[in-house]
Amino acid sequence: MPVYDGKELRIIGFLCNWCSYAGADTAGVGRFQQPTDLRIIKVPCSGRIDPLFILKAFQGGADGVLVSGCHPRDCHYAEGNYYARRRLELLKRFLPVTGIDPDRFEYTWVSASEAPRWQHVVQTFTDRIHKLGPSPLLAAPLTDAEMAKLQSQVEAGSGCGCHK
Amino acid sequence: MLLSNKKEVVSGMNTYKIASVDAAFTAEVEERSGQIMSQCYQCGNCTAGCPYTFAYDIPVNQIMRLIQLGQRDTVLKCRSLWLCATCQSCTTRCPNNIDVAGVMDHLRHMAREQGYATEKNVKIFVDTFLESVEKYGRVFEMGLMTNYVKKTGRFWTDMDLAPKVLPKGKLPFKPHPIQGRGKIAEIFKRFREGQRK
Amino acid sequence: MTTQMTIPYYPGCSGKGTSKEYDLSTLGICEALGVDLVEIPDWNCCGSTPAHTVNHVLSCALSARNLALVSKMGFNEVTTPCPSCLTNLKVAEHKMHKESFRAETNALLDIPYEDDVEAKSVLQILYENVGTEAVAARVKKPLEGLRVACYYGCIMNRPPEVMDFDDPEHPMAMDHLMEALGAEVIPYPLKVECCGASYGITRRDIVSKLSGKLLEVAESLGVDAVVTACPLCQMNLDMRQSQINTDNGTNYNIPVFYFTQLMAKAFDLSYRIQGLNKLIVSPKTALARIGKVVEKPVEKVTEEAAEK
Amino acid sequence: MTGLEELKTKILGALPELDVVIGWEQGYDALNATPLFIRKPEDVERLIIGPLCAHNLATYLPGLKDKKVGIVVKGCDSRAVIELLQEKLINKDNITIFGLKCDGVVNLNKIRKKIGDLGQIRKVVFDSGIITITAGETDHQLKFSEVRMDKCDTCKYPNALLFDHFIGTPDDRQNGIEPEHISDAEFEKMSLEDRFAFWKQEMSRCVRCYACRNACPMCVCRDHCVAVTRDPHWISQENDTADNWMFQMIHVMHLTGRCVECGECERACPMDIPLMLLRRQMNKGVRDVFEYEAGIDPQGKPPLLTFKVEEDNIPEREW
Amino acid sequence: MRIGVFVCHCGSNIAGTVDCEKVAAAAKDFPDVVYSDDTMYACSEPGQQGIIEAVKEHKLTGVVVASCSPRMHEPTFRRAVERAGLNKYMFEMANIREHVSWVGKDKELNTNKAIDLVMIAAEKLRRDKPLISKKFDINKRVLIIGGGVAGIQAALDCADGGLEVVLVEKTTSIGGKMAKLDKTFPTVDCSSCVLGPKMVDVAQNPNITLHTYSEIEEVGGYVGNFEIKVKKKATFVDWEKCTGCGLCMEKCPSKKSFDYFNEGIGTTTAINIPFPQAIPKKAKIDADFCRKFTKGKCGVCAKICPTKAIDFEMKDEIITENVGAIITATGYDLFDFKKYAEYGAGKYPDVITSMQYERLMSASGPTTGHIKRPSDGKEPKNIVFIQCVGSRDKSVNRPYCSGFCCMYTAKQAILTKDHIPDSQSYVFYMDIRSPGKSYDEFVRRGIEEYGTEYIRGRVAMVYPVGDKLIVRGADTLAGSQVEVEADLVVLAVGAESAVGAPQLAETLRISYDTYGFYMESHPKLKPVETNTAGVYLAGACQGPKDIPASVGQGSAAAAKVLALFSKDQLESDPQTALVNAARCIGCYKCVETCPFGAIKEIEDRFGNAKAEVIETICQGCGLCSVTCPQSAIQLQHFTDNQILSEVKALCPSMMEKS
Repeated sequence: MPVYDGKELRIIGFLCNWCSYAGADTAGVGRFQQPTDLRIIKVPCSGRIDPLFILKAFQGGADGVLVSGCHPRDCHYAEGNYYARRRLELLKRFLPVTGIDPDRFEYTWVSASEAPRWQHVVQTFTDRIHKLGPSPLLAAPLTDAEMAKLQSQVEAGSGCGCHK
Repeated sequence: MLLSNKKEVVSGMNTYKIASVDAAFTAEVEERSGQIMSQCYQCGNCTAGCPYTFAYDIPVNQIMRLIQLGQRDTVLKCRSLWLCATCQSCTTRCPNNIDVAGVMDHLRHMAREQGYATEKNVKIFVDTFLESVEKYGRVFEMGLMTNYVKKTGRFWTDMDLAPKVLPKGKLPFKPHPIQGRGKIAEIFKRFREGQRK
Repeated sequence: MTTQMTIPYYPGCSGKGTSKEYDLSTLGICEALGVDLVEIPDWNCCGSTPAHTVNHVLSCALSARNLALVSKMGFNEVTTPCPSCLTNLKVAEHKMHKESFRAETNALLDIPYEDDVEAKSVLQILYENVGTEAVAARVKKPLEGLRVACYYGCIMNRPPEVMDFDDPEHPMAMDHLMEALGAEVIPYPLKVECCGASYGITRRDIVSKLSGKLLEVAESLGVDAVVTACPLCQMNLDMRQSQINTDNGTNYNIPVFYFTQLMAKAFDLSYRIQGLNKLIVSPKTALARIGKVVEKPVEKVTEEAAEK
Repeated sequence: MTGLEELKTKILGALPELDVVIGWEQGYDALNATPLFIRKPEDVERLIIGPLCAHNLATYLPGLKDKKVGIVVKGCDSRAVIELLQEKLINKDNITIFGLKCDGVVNLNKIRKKIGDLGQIRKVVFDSGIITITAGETDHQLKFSEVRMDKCDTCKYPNALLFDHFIGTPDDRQNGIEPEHISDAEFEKMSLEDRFAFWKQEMSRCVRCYACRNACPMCVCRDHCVAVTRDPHWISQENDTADNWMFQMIHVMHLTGRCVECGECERACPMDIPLMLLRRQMNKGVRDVFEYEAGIDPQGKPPLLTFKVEEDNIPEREW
Repeated sequence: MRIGVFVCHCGSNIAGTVDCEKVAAAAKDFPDVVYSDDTMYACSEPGQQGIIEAVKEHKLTGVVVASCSPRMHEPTFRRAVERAGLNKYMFEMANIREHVSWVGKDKELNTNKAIDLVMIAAEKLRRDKPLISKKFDINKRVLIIGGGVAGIQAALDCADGGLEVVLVEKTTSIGGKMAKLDKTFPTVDCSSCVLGPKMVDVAQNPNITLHTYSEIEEVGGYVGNFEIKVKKKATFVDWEKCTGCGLCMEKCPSKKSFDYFNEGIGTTTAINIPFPQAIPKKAKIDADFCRKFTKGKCGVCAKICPTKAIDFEMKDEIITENVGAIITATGYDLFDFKKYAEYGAGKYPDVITSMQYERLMSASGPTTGHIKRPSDGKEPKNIVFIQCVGSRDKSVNRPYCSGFCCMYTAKQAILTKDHIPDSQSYVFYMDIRSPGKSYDEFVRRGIEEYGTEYIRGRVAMVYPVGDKLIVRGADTLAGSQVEVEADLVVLAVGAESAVGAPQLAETLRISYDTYGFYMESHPKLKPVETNTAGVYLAGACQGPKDIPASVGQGSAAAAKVLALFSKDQLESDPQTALVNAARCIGCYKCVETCPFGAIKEIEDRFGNAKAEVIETICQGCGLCSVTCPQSAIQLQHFTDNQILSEVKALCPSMMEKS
């Protein structure tokens, strides 16, 4: 099902069951209004989130990916979010290498009781993604302009120096 | 119980038309002061600590309530605004971290802008003080005093102190203007121009 | 004593007038303690309470000019003895952290202020940078026998978010300094109550009531003197003491010192620096107590009860 | 790399206790080296060492887990051995390490780019930083510094870090090393859009031959590589840019905190895709966040297998 | 697979902002969906019946319900699916209420989002496999942490139900806060007379093992089989020998030790039994004050102890207890009143806390029940009570209402009049919160019969003048400032989480809120459960509570444990990790990262190293799945393929954007 063109962008959220998913529930119960773009995939723990899921989402054309887990020290499984934090931080630093804007990915901690915080996170992240606009697509062929630019860069010996 | 500060007789009670709440007033106070009025739950701590309550016509907690109720005129007309000395007792002790003294300050600005000056002498004193600053760059205490007396006609003000104070040589009879007084006058000028806009 | 620190100094208007003795004694004791106070050249009035009751941008602009002058001197700290000036300087400093407000205020100024100066009271400098030990070491004639109440005034420490010094309800800096001088400090419960501020001229009844209360409690504690750090407080309590007595039908005769005067006294600095002749209520009787052994007040019952 | 005779003696001494010793021998011509599996004393004669011995032989170790294996390693190769040991993928008791000091190895692609494909090479001589390559009757002279592998430009570990026998004297050279590879500096100047387009172009050339994976000493999954399974089904077998990209991402992410930058992936790539650029950049993140380099300390813990309650270099989340 | 989709209107809760018919219609086009319909209330009996009938009629093999949060009704629908004859794990939920209809107003966008959520639920369901729970034995012993009234009640109820109980209390005696109270509201009966017999019952009950002056050091295991390490702190008195005769207290020369039981009103001896009714009635040495420890010599107690019970060399001891369930009843602590400097709290001796006042009124207290003010021992005549000290006060980070202060203050004012008939009590309050049986009547009685003067407003400052305390407050009803000359000021301090509560929560792996109070599993429907199976809550550790509420929760938690233990075996959640041995290369990275030690190292029949999950220990976090590079270990029901299918459904790779 496509996102609503012109109104929505494709934003995927991976939320841990115990804190952030519950926090999103609490926000719902409290009727904290949020933009509709976000689609939430529930996982038991932020430690279950393979960074590759996030890259897979980008590969498939996601415009933004949001991960949210329990605050450090509050993990339902004691340690899951500590591992997640390491993996996600590295991913965040690696994304610009691939050319994906690191602002398209964010990870955060929201507890079951932090409904206003969840609302804030969704609103802020959605606004940010809308500002960035749709993400570039791997599936689409390079445009002629992109091709020419690359070509000239390689020939001029600038850009990546690997093929000099 | 010792009600040490029996209030003086208050004039007749108004009926506040709650339905016609001036929400814009509440919003304006919030906007100017940066405080959220709905956070006040009327515990009365500001009034309890305020040293000036005895002189007020409306105690400060009720001013907060009247802002919530959007009662613009009642608030801006009240005497209390002019008697608050910004001693910070209310702000320091507010359980909801509201800067009550700051709100009072902003109310004073609004009252002044809209031409209210219920405690006239206070306004005259303030104006005279600032005139002195504008003119000399610093306050000329003796001049301030004479000008205030001139404007209010209260020639007896502190007359009793003169024989005690004057011999101490603490009050120069001439102003000591600063070199940059033109700069200070500029500040006032730019400020007024900004206000007109 | 060698110079330990140099800091720009903002005397405030009353320092050049009604609180001349505060200014003189401050300069004197600071010199004695190795604190070099350099008066800001061509400083202007901070606008005091009148300015901020009219408009915050105007008020902050007046203070910001002084802060900018400090910055121009090559310093990022400034000290003032007067709590009212201090409040205006600190509020300006505080509000101008915010960029939009800073821009609005700087628009009124010739030299813009760049958010790089911190204001501190002389009391804070003496307490934190010099310290009670250094003060005690400098004492030549300890004030033993003198029973004082330390009165800080309402805005020296409040609101704590802005003033950021000492306890907002029970400040102790002046108490500790007086103890370092050898004086006996009687815990004074109304340390931060308001004295009536500048309403002395416009609403004398207010000052008579509020300052009257302060004197009433001080007298009930049996102190020889009240010690202040604020020109306005000192003026209300000292100069207006006769008015208070008239209005309230009382008969107080309590001298009111600036804490710096007592420091100068204990350091045995010149009479000019001590400036005791500038006080309206004569301090003679109080000062005569120095060196006399004082009977302990009847507090034994309390101690015993506490032991129980 | 010096001390061939010393190495041969050491290997002959150790061979009776071992099932196999892995080293290098000359390949189909003088320019190409190839792995040598020494099982009998006479095999030792074929052993060579030197700038042509680019292969990281540690790649073979996990497959020989239960055998008694001797292995000849350069500095970078030894890091792979250490990393495998750290991850308990091999057993130190079964391994005898012959450590070398290394002065750099050649990148045949660079030579090919300079002098073209010359067919059969008769002779290769290294002398004072110059390689002389003889094809037919012609000599081609090249500066070694221009044709060595990229990794050698920035190599901090010329000596084997872990060994049972060290051959020759360790090199304490620290100068002449570039702090950062020149490609990284230039790459980092590119905008995000350009980088994205760059990889898109590169990935469109990938033929998914998996040579990079097969050459990688840390790719121990082999038959179970998730790039080719249906459960989990990460990518299709279709050779399109997006899936090629995803495959390379899987490879990089699986190497996070593990890659020792031996460069085998890039050397093996028939399409000459700059795979090491991705790995170096990832490793930069690992260094920044965890102050960690893979394959240095046999007792060290790969950063993703552990955590700190208060991380030193991960800022608190702001929102 | 044959999937049925049921889209719930939840009355207008969902249907108000989501076009449920459209969602149901769209779902018909999803792969494997053979039936789709919308329903008014899916969770109602007819709603569930509808699902069951549809399963049978359309031979469904899996069910998607799009309704509220799975955290709300997943168990309900799983049971329904089971009743329909399917495996209960062949079920997925799409949360279109909390995550859609309640947070967005645009019906078109909401409907579209709901369709997406149904789609990913269906995609996940297509890869679900039936799961069967494993059974395991339960150790039918229960650990109760905290010996206050809630813990005591829970212990007695569990013991009466035939369970073996281990009760761990951190101080030397059980009784908690209630033991310190003089009287209780609204019946004004003697607190220790009510609690005393229950304390004795605990001591005498053969099913209860009591460890006082002990703390929980470590918690291992899982529901049914916890292993608890308890630290028995050194008391320097061998309790096997101590008879509680109290001779040591008579002779101890260090008579100025802090009296914890009396809240520092008065002092006690360094070796002491905290109060006469203590259970167990045993002495302990306070090493901070004992001369043997502070000065190195004394030992009077050792010399005179008739049973030679003193042991200065005693060390802390760790013991292990194995239990099947845990009840946490660690209670609360009182707000540190010193934070209210404007009241002179901690500075003026006659400004005291409400708990100190309880001790002053108590016949077993330091003044034997005569109200004497601490400064000079005089009987106070004017007593001011200030409410909300550390409650409803954002500026001290205590914005919540502690709930019981209004009532105990009313009680204390009434008792004051009983003790000192010519006294006058003043209560500064903001609101009187007295919702409870006979509570408000009690407050009214205080006002009407006992003449307690209630003043509506906070107090700004308290300062001494002579031997009086001037209390300056506001009467917001009169619209004025007021001053009262008081002889004694009692601060009604609020409740805060017990010291060390967050640390204990982390040991127990239960969650706690910003203020350190423990989180219940559901605020309405699971008030004494936690999100950790087998760990229950009772009393004020969950939030401020009065005695009846705490006792009620003690019994409730006990009932939960008895219900849990009514079976001989428990079923484990089958959503656990599972190793595909063919793919496992035995690197044991999973073993290294598993927080629960739920993976063991085994050898297959060829001697190859493999990992194996212990299903009853695995909690299903999935950390191992991400750690394993070859994906050999998969969390069932959250497999890589399931999450990937959700991602792929939302981000179909080849989709062109316009």
